[in-house]
Amino acid sequence: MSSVTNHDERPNPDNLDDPGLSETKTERVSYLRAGHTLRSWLFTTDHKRVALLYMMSITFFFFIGGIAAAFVRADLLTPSADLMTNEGYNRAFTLHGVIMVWFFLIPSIPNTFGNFLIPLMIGARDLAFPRLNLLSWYIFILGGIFTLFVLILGGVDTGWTFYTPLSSMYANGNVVLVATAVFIVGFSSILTGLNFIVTIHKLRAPGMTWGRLPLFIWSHYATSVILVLATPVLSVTLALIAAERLFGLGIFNPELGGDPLLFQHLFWFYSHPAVYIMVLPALGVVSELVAAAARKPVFGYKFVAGSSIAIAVIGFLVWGHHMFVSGQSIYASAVFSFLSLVVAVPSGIKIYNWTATLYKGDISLDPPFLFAMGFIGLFVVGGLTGLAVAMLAIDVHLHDTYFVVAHFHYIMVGGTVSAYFGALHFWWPKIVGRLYSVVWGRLSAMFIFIGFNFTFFPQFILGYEGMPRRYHVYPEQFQVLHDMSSIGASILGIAYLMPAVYLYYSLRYGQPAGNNPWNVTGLEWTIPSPPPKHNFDEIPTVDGPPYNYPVRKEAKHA
Amino acid sequence: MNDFASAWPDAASAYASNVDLLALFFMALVVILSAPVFILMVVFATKYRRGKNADRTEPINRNMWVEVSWAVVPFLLILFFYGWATSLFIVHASPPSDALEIKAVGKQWMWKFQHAGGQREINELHVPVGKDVKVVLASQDVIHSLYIPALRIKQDAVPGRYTELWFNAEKPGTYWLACAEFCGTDHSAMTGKFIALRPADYSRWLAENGSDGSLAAEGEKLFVSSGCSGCHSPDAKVHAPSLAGLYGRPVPLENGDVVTADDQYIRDSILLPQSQIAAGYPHIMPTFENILSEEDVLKLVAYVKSLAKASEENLP
Amino acid sequence: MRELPKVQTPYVDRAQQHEAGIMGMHIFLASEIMLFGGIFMAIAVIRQAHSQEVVEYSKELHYYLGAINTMLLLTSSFLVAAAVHMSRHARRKAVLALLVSAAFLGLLFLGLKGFEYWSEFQEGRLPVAGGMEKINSAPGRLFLNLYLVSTSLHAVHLTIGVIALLVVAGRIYTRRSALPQRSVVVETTAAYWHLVDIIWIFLYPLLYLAR
Amino acid sequence: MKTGVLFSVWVALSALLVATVVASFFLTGIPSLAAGLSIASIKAGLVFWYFMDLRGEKGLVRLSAVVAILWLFIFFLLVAPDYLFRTV
Repeated sequence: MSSVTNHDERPNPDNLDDPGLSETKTERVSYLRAGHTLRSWLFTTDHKRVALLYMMSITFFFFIGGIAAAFVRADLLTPSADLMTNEGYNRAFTLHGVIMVWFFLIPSIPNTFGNFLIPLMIGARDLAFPRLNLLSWYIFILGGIFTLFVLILGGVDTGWTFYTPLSSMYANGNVVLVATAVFIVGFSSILTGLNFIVTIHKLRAPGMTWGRLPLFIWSHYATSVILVLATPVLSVTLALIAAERLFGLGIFNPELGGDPLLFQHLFWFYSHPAVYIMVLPALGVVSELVAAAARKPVFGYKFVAGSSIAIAVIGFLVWGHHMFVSGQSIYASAVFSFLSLVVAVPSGIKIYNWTATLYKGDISLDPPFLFAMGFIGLFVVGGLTGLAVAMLAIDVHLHDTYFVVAHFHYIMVGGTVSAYFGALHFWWPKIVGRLYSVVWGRLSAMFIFIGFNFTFFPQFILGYEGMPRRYHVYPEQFQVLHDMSSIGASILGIAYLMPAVYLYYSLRYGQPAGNNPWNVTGLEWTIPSPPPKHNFDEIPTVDGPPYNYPVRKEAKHA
Repeated sequence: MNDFASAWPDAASAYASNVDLLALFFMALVVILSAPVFILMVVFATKYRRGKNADRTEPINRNMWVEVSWAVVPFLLILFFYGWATSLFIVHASPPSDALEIKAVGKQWMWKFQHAGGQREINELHVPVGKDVKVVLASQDVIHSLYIPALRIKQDAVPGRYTELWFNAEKPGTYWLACAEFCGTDHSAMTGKFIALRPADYSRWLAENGSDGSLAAEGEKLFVSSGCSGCHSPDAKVHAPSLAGLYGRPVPLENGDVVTADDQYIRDSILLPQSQIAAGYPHIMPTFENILSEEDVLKLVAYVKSLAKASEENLP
Repeated sequence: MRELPKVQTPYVDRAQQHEAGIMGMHIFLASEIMLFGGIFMAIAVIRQAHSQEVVEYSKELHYYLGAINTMLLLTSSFLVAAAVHMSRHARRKAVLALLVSAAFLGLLFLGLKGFEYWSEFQEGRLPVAGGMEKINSAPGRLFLNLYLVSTSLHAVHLTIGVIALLVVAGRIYTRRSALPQRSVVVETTAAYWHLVDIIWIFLYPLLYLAR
Repeated sequence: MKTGVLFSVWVALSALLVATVVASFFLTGIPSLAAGLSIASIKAGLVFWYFMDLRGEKGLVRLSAVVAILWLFIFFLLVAPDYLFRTV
C-alpha cells in the first residue's frame, strides 16, 4: 500500500538515477508517450487522450465561468451597483450560467472520466466509435469558440434559461450566437452519449455481464440515455429562438398568437433532465469511491444500479416543476409536483445505501473518500431542499429566489464538482502514473467543503427572506448574508485552485503509482499506470461480481 | 414599521403564516431524513477507520426489506407534505369571486396598478387590510413576476394573457414587492412598495388619489376614441356583435366551439380578432395589437364588463 | 475481389462491428425523432390554440403536390429497402441502380418542394419578405411560419440523405466498400433515409390536411 | 426478406396515402386529426417494421427505435394537462 506519499521519500531532482524522477518503464510504453507531437494529440482517436483533451478544455471553461462568478459575487458585496452596470451584471451571470452549464458541468465527468474509464472498466480497447469521439471533442471546441467570441463581442443578457419573449424579442445581446454555440455543443453531447451506449452494450469483455458492471458504468449508461433523448429537444428549441429573432417566426410570440410558455416546456424538457446529466455521473463516481474507501461491495448493488436508470427515466417526467408560478394549469402543477417527489426515492436509495456500505467497512480517509463524504453531505442538503421547492405552496414563495440558487448549487456545484474532484484524486495516479500529496489532497477537500457551505448556506436564508435571484441592486437588509456568501466564495475560489498546484507538482515529482495504488478492485486497476495505448494486451475475462473484496469472517485481534 | 434585522421575514397574511408553518414542519422532516445519514457517516468513518481495530465480521451487502423500507417510508412521509402543500396551493390559486379587483401591468421596468375607481399608481400598491384582493396581471413586453415576500406569493405576468393573484392582508404596514422573473437590464430596479392600509385609511387614500373617472368610464372613452363604437354600438351599420350583456355569457364560435366571454376572450378579440370569430359575423375586425397598450385593453375589458352589469340591472 | 478490410480497433470480430454500427445509427435516429419532436409539439400547440386559422391556411397549401411528394418518398424508401436486401446478397449492380434511383427520387422531391415554395411565394402565401400579401391574420402567419420551418428542416435532412446515398453508391462503385461484408453502410444509410421518410409521413397530414 | 414483400408494403403505403387524402375531404376537426395521425402511424409502423427491417433485428435495436417514440409520447402526455386545463 503505497497510497501515502511521504515527502522525505520524494524523488530528488538532482539525482538523475532516481527511479521516481526519470521516466519509468511503464510510462515509456504508456498512451502518454505514444507520440509526442501536437499532431499526435490533436488527431488522436485514443479515448484516454481524448479524455485529457476534454479535461484541459473544461478546466479552461471552469476558470472562465469562475471569473464571471467572481464578478457577480464581488458586485453583490454592496446593495448598490458599484462594480458593474445593470447590463454588465446581467451579462456576467448569464455568461457564468451558460459556460458552467454547457461547457463545464454537462461534459465534466462523462467526457473526461467517462471517456477515460468506460473502456477500461468494461475491458475494451476503446469506445465503439473512436473517430466519432474525437469529432465530438472538436464540435465541443467549436461551440466553445463561439461562446468566447460572444464574450469578446460583449456577451448576452438573457440568463442561461433564455426565457421568451425576453430572449427572442427584447434582449439586445448576441442571443443568436450563444444559441448557436449551445446548439453546436449539443451535438457533441449527443455523439458522446451515443458512443457510450453502444460501447456499454457491445464492447463488454467476456464475462462482464450487466450484473457485474461497475456502478460508474450504470450511471453513465443512464446519463447517456438522457443525453441522446433530451439534447435534441434543446437543439430544436434554440433553433426556434434563433428563427424567432432572425425571421420573426412567432411560436413564442403572443402577438402572433404564439405561447411564451411553450418555450418553457420545451426548454425544461431538456434542462431538467440535464440536471441529472450533471449529477448521475457524480453519483456513479461516489459509488466507486465509497466502495473503494470501505473496501466493501456497495450495499444493495442492484438497487443502486437500478436507481440510476430510475432517476434517468423519472427525471424526464418532472420538468413542469419549474413552471409552478408561470401560469401553467394548476392541474399540471399538481401532477408535476407529485412526480418530482417520486424522483426523490431513487436518490434517497443511493444515499442510504452508501451509508450502509460504510458499516463494518475498512474506511480510508484519503482525499477521494473525503471528497465523497463532502459530496454526500452537500447532495443530501441539495436534494432535500429540492423537495421543499417541489412542494407547491412553498415553491410559490421560493421560486426565483436565492433559495433556488442555493439549492441547485448544492446539487450541481457542491455535488458534481466535489465528485469531479473526488474522481480526479482517485484516478489521477491511473491517468498520469504518479502519486500526489495526500495531505494537501485532504486539505483541499476540507477547504472546498467549508468554502462551499460558507458561500451557499446563507443563500437559503436569503431566499426565504425573499431575495429574488438575478438581482443586481438589492435592499440593505440582505447585505450581511450576501457578504458572508461573497467571503465564502473567495475561500471556495482559492480551494478550487489548490489541487491545480499539487497535482501539477506530482506530474514531475510524484512517486510512480504502480498498477493499483489504492489496492482496490476493478479492471482499470489491473493494468499499468498510466495504461498502455491499447489498454489491455489481452482482453480480460471477468469471472466475479464487482467490488469483490475479501470478506473477513473472524474478528481481527491486534 | 418593519424590523428588517429579524431573520424570519414578516408574514402579512394568514396564508403567509400557513406557508411558514408548512415550511417549518418540512424543515423538521428534512432533519429527520438527513440526520441519520450525517450521524452514521461520521460514526462509521470513526469507528471503522482503516487501521483501527473494530469488529468487521460478517458485513452485510444487501437486505431487500431494509432497502425497500428506506425507499417507501420517506416517500410516505413526503406524501403527507405533498397533500398539505397542494391544498394550500389550491387556496392560493382560487381567488374568491367577490374579491376587490386591481389590475396590474408589468412593463420594462415598472409595475403599474389600476384600481377599480380609476386610481393609478406606479411601483406602489395600496390595498385595504382584511379584504380579499385579486390582482389581475398583464404584461406589456416580457414575462415579469409580481412577488410580495411578506405574503409568500408570486405570480408571473405573461404577455398575451391574464394571470391572477389574490391575498387577504391582515397586518397593516409597508412591505417590499419585487419582480421575480428576470426581465432584462433593470430587472433589479423593478421593485416597489406593498402598502396595506386599514379600511378607513384606504378609503381616504382612494379619495385623495381620485381620478377623472372609474376604469370602466375610461374604457368607455377609449371605446369611442379608438373607433370601437363605430361598429359595436347598437345603431352602427356594420354587422358586428353587440357588447351589451356579453360578459360572462357563452359565445358560439364560427368553428362550432363555444367559449365563455371572460377577460381573456375579450382581450383576444381586441388583439387577435381573427382567432375566435363569433358565429355568424364577417371577418372584418382589425387588430388593435400595436394601437392599444395592455393598460388600455384592461380599461376596455372593464368597460365591456360594466355593460354586462348594466344590462342585468335593466332587466325587469 | 480485394482483400477484406481488417476489423477496426475496438472490435474483436466483424459481427460485433456490424451490430455496433447498426445500433449506433438507430440511437442517432432516436435523437433525430426527438429533434423533430420539438417541432411536432409546436404544431400541436398552435393547432390547439388556433384551430380555425390553421384549418383555413392549411386548405390553401397545395395538398396534391404534398401527396405527390409523399409518393416519391415512399417509393424511394421502397427502393432503398430493396437495396439493403440486394446488398446482403452482394448484388452489386442492383444495389447501385437502386441507390441512385432513390437518390434521384429524393432530388425530385426537393425540386418539387422548391417549385411549391416558389408558387406559394407567387400567390403571396409564403411567410418571407415580399411573399405574404395574402396572409392577413397573425395566427395564420404563425402557422405558415411553422410550415416553412418544419418543411425546410425536413428538406435539409433529405439533402443530407441524398448526399449519403450517393456517397455510399460511390463507395460501392469504386469497391471501397465490399459487399456483402460492408453491407452495414447500406443498412445504416437506408435507416436514415427511412426515418426522413417517416417524418414526412407525419408532417404531411399535420400541415397539408388539417381540416 | 423477399423483394416481393417489400413491394406489397409499398402498395399498402400508397393505398394508405390515398386513404389519408380522401379522409381529409370528409372529416373535419378532431376526427380528421385522429384519422390523419392514425394512418400516419400505420404507415410509419410499416416503414419501421418492413423497410427498416426491425422485424429481423435484435430486441436491442428495436428498443432503441421505440424508445424515442415512447419519450415523445411522455412529452405530449405531460404537456397536455397544461394546455387542456389552462384557465384564466
